[in-house]
Amino acid sequence: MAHAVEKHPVTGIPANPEKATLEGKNKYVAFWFFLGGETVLFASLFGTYVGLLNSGAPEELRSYNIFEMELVFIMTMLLLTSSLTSVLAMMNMKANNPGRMKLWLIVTLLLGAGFLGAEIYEFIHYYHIGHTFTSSAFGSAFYTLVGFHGAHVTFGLLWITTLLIRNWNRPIDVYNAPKFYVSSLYWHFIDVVWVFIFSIVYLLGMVN
Amino acid sequence: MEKRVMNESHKQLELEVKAESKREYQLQLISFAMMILLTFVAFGAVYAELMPVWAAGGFLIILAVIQVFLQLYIFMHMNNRGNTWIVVMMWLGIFVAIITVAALRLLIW
Amino acid sequence: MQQSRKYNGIMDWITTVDHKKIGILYLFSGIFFLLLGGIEALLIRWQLVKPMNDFVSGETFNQLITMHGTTMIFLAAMPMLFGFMNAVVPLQIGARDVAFPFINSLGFWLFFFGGVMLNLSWFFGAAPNAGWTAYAPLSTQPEATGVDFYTLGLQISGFGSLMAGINFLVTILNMRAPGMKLMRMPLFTWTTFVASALIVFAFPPLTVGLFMLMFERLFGAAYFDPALGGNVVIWEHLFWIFGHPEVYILILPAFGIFSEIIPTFSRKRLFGYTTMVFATMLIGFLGFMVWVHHMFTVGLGPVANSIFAVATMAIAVPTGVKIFNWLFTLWGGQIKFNVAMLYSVAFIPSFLVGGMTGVMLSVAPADYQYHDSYFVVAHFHYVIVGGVVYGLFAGLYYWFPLMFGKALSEKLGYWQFWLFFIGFHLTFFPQHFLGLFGMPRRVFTYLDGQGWDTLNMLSTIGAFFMGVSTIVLLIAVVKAFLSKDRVKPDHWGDGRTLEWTLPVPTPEYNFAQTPLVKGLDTFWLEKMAGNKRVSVAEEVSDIHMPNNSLIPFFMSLGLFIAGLGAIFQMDNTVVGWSLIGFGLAMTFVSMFLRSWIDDHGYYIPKSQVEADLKAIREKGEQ
Amino acid sequence: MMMFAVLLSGCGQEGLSALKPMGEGAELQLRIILISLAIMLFVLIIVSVIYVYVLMKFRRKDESIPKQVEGSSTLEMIWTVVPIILLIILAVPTITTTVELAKAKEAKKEEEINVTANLYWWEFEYPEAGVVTGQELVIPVGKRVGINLTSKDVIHSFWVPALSGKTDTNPGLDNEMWLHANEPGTYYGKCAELCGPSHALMDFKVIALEQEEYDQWLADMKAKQDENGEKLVADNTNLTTGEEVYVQSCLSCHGGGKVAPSLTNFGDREWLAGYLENNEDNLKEWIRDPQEKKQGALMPGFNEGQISNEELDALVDFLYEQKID
Ligand code: HEA
Ligand code: HEA
Ligand SMILES: [Cu+2]
Repeated sequence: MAHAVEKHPVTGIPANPEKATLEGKNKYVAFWFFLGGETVLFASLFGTYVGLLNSGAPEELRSYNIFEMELVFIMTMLLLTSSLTSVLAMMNMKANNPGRMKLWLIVTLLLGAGFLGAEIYEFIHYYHIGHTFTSSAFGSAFYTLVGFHGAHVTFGLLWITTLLIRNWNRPIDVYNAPKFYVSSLYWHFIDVVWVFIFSIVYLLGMVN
Repeated sequence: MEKRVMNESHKQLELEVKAESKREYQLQLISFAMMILLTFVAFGAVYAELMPVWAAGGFLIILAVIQVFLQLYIFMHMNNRGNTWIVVMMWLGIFVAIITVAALRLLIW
Repeated sequence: MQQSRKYNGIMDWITTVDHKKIGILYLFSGIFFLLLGGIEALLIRWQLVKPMNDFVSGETFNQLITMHGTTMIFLAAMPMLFGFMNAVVPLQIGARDVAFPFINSLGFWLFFFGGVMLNLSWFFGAAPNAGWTAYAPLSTQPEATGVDFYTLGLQISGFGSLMAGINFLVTILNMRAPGMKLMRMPLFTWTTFVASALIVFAFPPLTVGLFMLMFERLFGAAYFDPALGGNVVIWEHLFWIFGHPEVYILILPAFGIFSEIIPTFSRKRLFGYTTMVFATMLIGFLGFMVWVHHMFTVGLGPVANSIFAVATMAIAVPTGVKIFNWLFTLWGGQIKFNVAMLYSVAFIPSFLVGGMTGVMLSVAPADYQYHDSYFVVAHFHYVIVGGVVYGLFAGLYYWFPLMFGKALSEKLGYWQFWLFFIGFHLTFFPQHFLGLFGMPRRVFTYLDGQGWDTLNMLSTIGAFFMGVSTIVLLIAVVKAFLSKDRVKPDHWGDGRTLEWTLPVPTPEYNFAQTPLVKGLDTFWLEKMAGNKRVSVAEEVSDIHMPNNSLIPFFMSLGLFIAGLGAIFQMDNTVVGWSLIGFGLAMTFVSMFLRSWIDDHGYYIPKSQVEADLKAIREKGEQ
Repeated sequence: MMMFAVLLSGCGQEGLSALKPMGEGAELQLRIILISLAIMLFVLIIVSVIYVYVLMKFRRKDESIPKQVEGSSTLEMIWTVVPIILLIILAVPTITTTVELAKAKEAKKEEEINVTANLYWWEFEYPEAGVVTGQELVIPVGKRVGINLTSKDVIHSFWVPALSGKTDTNPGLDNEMWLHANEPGTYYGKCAELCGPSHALMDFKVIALEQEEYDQWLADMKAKQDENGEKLVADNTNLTTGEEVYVQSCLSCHGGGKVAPSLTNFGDREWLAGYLENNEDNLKEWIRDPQEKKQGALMPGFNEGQISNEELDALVDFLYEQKID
């Protein structure tokens, strides 16, 4: 497989190492299709959420009384920036700069971990004021949607960490580039979902 | 002599690669700046209570949609050459997603 | 270069990543579940043979129908179709394997353990009893513990289906032999492609719905609990947004099978190939816009009902195009009636009746009468049995020689066909009238004197005809395995597509040399041009192969154990949560190992391939 | 089409079959069933003719290779356009009928009844008159009666095939429909959504009365329920044995808006528990062990320790006295 691939004279690896081999291309396409499915998955969660918005919750536990803008804004910035750093990592991967790729990936991980920490803090806060998974249909729908997203973030962190450790001492090649690349697609998708979460769940929820 | 030509053309290539990657870099940065901007507008509008309630939904969703397309098309390069089927499948996914949300919003009383 | 990792015997089957073997695994697991679901059907029919029968209780009856429907759809029909897709599609497109052999194996084991999980419920006190549709809040009643097995079993096997779907999509897009343009692909490959796309979009709503049902049952969430602001219609939407495309996931590959068999035994190319392809896509697309026709009586209002009624009717158009194209493929052909062809020909009128009752159901105001009555039961068995099951049987007779190197007895096959054909119509035709005479479905019994007795009796007799027919089929399969007659390549002599160019048994790398495809039905074209062999696109060379792996088995087993744990934590928290922890750990460690250990596969050396080729040619087989 | 109408309506049980409509709703529905059936038969005949011809004519006779036909755009055009036309013909009455059947609001102005489904029994409330009854829905003939539907527990579905198609009763949500009967009579009703082990036994009856009789019935019911509330017993002093048992054992559950059906007119009812003949033996067996007759029923059984045989006799007598005429 690898022998058929033409290397770029400057970078020393193929121009698009993530899809230079058939295996890589398969992975790339398959992962996009998977994201197509994930789109519908999150749509189902969003649909349920908007269907049950504030349903069954007492006035003081309704969206416009519990959501706080500051925290959501910080979380949004963290995740949005991590999407950019993930792009930078991939650009460095294509340019065959393993060092800088790793650096940007670590930054991505840190930002993601910060996001996750903030989310956990947020959930604990809600728990204390009585907005829980079982307190109302609204609570169930909220935690399911946002929690599914949080679970995706967690999985993404674990995945990228594993990739980093495994390939720490290896050069970038057509075998590991697709792995890095699809994990970064995954990470962007997490951000895509978050954009809708902050717009529809939080901001719209605050508008009353 | 030959070697020098080789070197020359290699340098040329290197320059091209650099320029290309710079263009790419700028594109990504610009789109990031736009995302940040859109986010600020969304948060700001809600914070300052600039919109009437009925218009908020549409407005926020439009901003979100623009931002998401920046992600998909620029950060994720969905539109790359050879990605026809990827684009088709993503759009079908978006289509199913829209009718799903619409149904769960409109058809449950 | 790495060495190949090989196992023998049962370990070979557990670790295999060869699509041909995985196809066989799917096929036989599917047949096994078909028998289970069939036995459940016979018990259902036996209970209904006469009014006020007390063969089983209402509770047991509800478990029987739920398990019958769920088993048949998820564990029999879909897996058997996956079996044929695996066995045939890579061969039809001239590929050496699917795009993701490892994922392929994982998909199978997830399905398998999901199926086992679902059926374990019989041994743990109670099977799910809320219908295959599991409407909340019936399904969220605390005492309906069987539903836990439903949510987790379907969840696990659903992941398997999603993986299989993505795998086929990528295989078909990326793995085609040179010259195999999209519009030269055999129809079975096309329908597999579209059905796979439907899987990718239809299963996520089910996944979400099942998660919600599970969270509500096990962890006290309240999506469907009106007391806490929940809404019971949400589950119905999620289920049917999945459920309607699901029926096309079943029927489209069956259409594909008929589109292979009918041209083959008419010796004519498929009439209107291009429209057939577009009709398939259109059916798939429209399939996402009609789910509310299962919910006409829910009370969504006249506007929603009218829109979805008309959208539903629209599907009749592309389906009709297909029916007529098949008829005109037969027109002017040289029709040979073997068993595979008999099933294909019998399919047309049977499915037509089912499709027509489908359009009648789509008339919303009329559906207020039909809904949840035996008329619906009649409709969907006409399309599912008369369409999907006929397709599976046809495919079985048609591809059995390819998959196993032996042929099923045609003589037994005729018996099997006629018994099934008669039994099928006898069972389900009277049910149309039962529905119109006011008999609701899912009733465990009925009072005397409502005018339903004779028709129910006929229906039960018919079911037993099908039972006998199934036994004949089993005999035919066993007989074929015991027989010593091996078949030659192109067993039917009329083969048109690439799978028939291969030697039997097919070597693990399928094609010694990747074929060069020259048009639609390339094998037929070559035959007509007087060539014995299809052209090839490459020299003989080393062939790269994936390694067998135990990881998929353990990944699935882990989820299975965690699922059981989730169910048990209701009764015994400690045992339950330790099982959850242990199972998830097994899955995650397996996933971790998969990404940690590099697996580059191995190469079959050129010399080996050449030797195989020589041996085959000496036998004069190719 | 006429022939088929005759053929079909020849079958099925009077008062139950959707093919023998006894009210406007079912008539509208049968009409559109027949329209769609006619279109389907037209298609069936065309396909059958081609099918039979092809199978007779083109059996394999020799080993020759037939002409490989690619397709025909004319033909394919025909079998795309003709079905579209047929479906448009079908879609128009579909929409108009859907709209007609949805006119519950107007009907409600005339007459309004609330239907509440419960695990295996039905409650019918006449909000105007303030009357509650169970298992047997009494309606006036000759006009559309507006019906509100909901459920107390799981989803059920309200179906009276001879009068009209079904509408689901969803817990936590309200639905509406209208019901119309041409003539006085008894019509069979079914629960049409799986609701548990005794789903099959959740039958009810619709009794259509002439307007005057209906008014009379309603007035009598009202009188009785007004006078005694839902208690059936005047006061707590001087109770007969039957009354006493009733007050002790039954009252906490039975009655309008409670968890079990009102018994105000129990003695008039032809059926017990919706599907059994309403006689003493059945009633006694029912009180002793309801689950035996309806698996999953919520009513507890009363053994001899709780209600002795004599008390049971008295209770049964008392219950059969509960009549309104
Ligand atoms: C393989 C499975 C399969 C297939 C292919 C279909 C095909 C169709 N189905 Fe069916 N359906 C089911 C499986 C299937 N269905 C199941 C399992 C249920 C019940 C689930 C449950 O509740 O448990 C169900 C229920 C169901 C309902 C809900 C009934 C109810 O519960 O009240 C409806 C309503 O519209 C419906 C409609 C249709 C239609 C219009 C088609 C169409 O696709 C049919 C199209 C085909 C034709 C029409 C024939 C050929 C066409 C021509 C020759 C052209 C000319 C024709 C005309 C102009 C009419 N189906
Ligand atoms: C792929 C789908 C599929 C298939 C193939 C079938 C096949 C059959 N179905 Fe099923 N059916 C459904 C899907 C399917 N069904 C669904 C989804 C429901 C709805 C469930 C619900 O309401 O939730 C349903 C409901 C359903 C009902 C209605 C129950 C009710 O509402 O109360 C009935 C009743 O007659 C029925 C009958 C049959 C019969 C007689 C067959 C026959 O065709 C079966 C023929 C097969 C056999 C008879 C096998 C015999 C096996 C042997 C003889 C074993 C030999 C033994 C060994 C050697 C081990 N089915
Ligand atoms: Cu459907």
